[in-house]
Amino acid sequence: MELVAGRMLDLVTLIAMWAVALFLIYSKREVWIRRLPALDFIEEAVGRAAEMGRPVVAQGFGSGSSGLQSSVSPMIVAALSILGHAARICARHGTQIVATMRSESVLPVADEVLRTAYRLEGKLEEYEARKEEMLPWTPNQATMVALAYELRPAAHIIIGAFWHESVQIAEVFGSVGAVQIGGTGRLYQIPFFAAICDMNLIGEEIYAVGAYINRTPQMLASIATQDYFKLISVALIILGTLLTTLGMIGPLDALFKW
Amino acid sequence: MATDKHRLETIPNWIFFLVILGSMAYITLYPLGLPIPVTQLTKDTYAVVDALNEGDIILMDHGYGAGTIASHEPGFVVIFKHAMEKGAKVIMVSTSVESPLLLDAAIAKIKPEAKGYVYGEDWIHFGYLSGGEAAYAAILDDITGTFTADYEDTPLSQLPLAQELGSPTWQKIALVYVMSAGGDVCEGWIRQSAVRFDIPMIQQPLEMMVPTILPYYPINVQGVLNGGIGAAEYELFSGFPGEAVKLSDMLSMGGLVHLIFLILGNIGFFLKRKGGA
Amino acid sequence: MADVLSIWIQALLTIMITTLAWKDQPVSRLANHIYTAVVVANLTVVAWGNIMNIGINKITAGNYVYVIAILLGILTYARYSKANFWMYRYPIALVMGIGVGTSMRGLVGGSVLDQIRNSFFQLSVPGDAMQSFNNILSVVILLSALSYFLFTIKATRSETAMRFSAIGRYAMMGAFGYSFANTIATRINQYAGRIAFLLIDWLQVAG
Amino acid sequence: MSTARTYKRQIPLALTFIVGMIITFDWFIKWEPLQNLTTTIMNFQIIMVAFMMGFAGINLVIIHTRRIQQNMSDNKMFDVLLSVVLLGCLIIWTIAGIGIGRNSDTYKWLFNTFNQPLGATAYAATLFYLASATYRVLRVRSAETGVLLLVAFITILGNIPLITTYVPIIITIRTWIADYLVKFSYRAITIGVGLGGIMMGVRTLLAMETGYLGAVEE
Repeated sequence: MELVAGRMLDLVTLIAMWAVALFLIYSKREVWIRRLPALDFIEEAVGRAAEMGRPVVAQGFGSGSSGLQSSVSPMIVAALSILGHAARICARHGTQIVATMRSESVLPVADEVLRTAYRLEGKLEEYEARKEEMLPWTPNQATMVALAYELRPAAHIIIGAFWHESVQIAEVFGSVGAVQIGGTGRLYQIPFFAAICDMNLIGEEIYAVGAYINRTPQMLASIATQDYFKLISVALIILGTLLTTLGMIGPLDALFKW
Repeated sequence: MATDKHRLETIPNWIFFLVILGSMAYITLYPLGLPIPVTQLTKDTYAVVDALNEGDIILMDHGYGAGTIASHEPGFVVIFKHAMEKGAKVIMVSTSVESPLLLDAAIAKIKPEAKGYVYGEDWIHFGYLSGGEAAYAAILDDITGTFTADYEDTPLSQLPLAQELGSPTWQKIALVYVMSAGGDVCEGWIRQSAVRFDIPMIQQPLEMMVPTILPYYPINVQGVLNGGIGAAEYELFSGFPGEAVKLSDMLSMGGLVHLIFLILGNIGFFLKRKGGA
Repeated sequence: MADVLSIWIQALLTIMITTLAWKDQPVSRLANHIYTAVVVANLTVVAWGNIMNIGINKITAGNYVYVIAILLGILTYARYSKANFWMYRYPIALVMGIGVGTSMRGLVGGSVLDQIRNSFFQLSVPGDAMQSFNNILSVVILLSALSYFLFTIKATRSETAMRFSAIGRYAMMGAFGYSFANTIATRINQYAGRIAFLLIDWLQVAG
Repeated sequence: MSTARTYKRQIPLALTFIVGMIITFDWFIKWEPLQNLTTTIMNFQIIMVAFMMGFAGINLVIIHTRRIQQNMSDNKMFDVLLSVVLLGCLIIWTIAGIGIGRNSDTYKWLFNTFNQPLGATAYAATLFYLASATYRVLRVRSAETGVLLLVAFITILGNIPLITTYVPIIITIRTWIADYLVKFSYRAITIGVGLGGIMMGVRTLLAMETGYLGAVEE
């Protein structure tokens, strides 16, 4: 049994993040959080859909082998918490919500999320009767395009993990008149959402969703942890740059190679 | 006049459809034959392959699926040809489940048998590699321990080249060549092969993924092939004519069409705003 | 014969699915239904192969631990049962744990620490004013874009801080423009492959 | 009641935590038993996910059988045909793949004749949507979109061999944009996404994000 060389700083950082997160969570401090207009907009978009009597479509739950078991799972979990939020509003307004599925491991989970949302609004039977239509299997982007033409949704929530199909579905749903709220942590796809969607979340903003919607002190504390480590990153970059400029990077470099 | 402005503001879908199809078909039928400027990245990639010696072994991740065939296959073909020219042997694994099904078409273009290359002795495809980054590490440690048969279920005991690899496999490998549309695949190979063992590496990601690979160049990755465009440059530079060279005209035509759309959209928008105000 | 038939079917399917970009109509819908079916079937066949190669073969070879994996796999179907649907949570919990573990261990090194380590700049490069300028600009872009992503720190809402993070936002917008345009080149390249197939392999009108 | 809660919720949550920890520590510690355990868990995952693939098939069969019934009574025969084609292809391919085998020439022929052109074209057809997006959304609405548009414009120019052959300076500008503007703003996003993803993982392992097990007790 030995520690893998070169990954020690990774391990220490990970443990530190856990420690700070646990400390902040149990200290129950009050945490302020800035506004994320894109998330406030979901309620408005669903309301609009209810008025127009047209459905809401949510996408972004992985694809094929990139499901809950893969490294995009945090994005999918974020997408699922938005799905739960949107589904409750939809159930309340009596608006149809459709969550497209591309990854087999997410399907039972999305089922649970929708079931819970409808249960909390006391409309479980409504869900049980139509759950297959609410979770259609769309294995390719052509099916998503066809779905857009078929349903003509009033709102389109595209938050989660996306691949090359992002520009296509965003463009098509936009052209059938849906208001779009986009966001992903997948670097290559952010540009299309930034250009096409009415409201968008850039990169890690999608991870703040759970905390932003529920506002429990524990959730907010974990977002604060994230921010503290971002500040540490900033400090390290400044320090490293100064040391490099002065030609004294040696020790810091050694620390990073630990 | 007012309707004119309106028309420029909202061009219907079928016009894009026809203009793009028409212009691309036209340029295929009547090519301009423009040269494509060869970038430094491609020249470096060429140099890495050109430095191979007779009998060296290249490990390729033949990791593309049906969707990105146009970006990856030309590069695979031209580098395989170049490797044969140098007398290097080729072993392949694949991080895409579709690769074994697409392999035959690419091999038909490479024609290894014309160079006297025999399957099993000079080149092997081991098949689909599941399990992500941990699996890359596993095959670099011992490829014959990970796979028991090749992509067509031929037992490895019948393939002489596989017997040469043994454990640890990484010591026998002179170059790693990764083709993939997955960012985590590209970076996973960098971590497991280039960082861990310092094996030379060339990568062929999709064109739009190149910026995320550049931070590793030239320290970890010695050559980056810019998708199909890079393959076209490689074909031109190496003198192995292939399919991708024709791409240059397509890029010119397609790019110009997009520029025109961009300008039209903005003129329409500007006119409408001016009309509105 | 089979080859000629194959090329004709390929060409027709290529044209049919392309017409979806024009609009949703019967031809594209037919192609789309075929596409959905063959993709799902192919994934099912791959899944079957995985169950056989990794599960059943190991069990027949005497590795009985994999019986548990097969049982867990079957448990996912509990979701169709009204009373016992909760049983599907066991396999899902396992899958979830794997996903979280894989992402956490990879992110801390690759996305955070490696990126920081690569961001130590030489602010003044002797004899190369352009490089010095570029390096200073890089630090400014990086730090301002990072500060844009602070959520819970009130000080970031002050006017100076907002102005600083605006630099990052503009830089990100520029980067998005770059990616957007480069993706166009990727897709032209890929569609060129299809046009070449139609005109060269199928119609044989161009060389 | 409390026991039901234990096996319906708490054990699965604990399972997630334990597995997450095993996978994480396997990255940092080189220890044979741990490595073997990780390999086994990973193999378990492949098998479990393979089983879940059945959901997709069941979902399609349910939706399309319903549609056939519905459209039969509405006398929409083309729609009936579509659903029949879908179910037919699904059955034929699955039988061919499982019965004859994925490496057989028959299955390879089916794949290269149907899956390959459809996949390649659907992927490439994104081009048309990009064109329409270029026209429809890349407009100078604000200073921010102005920057986006300007950089996109230069980059498109830089990708056109017809222009770069005669005006090579554009390649220099394009390379500068990629090397500084793109690289470092993406790096900032990457760091943020990394930290955000880790904290998301922490929240999941601490059972704070339990959407995947249903948000309410039952």
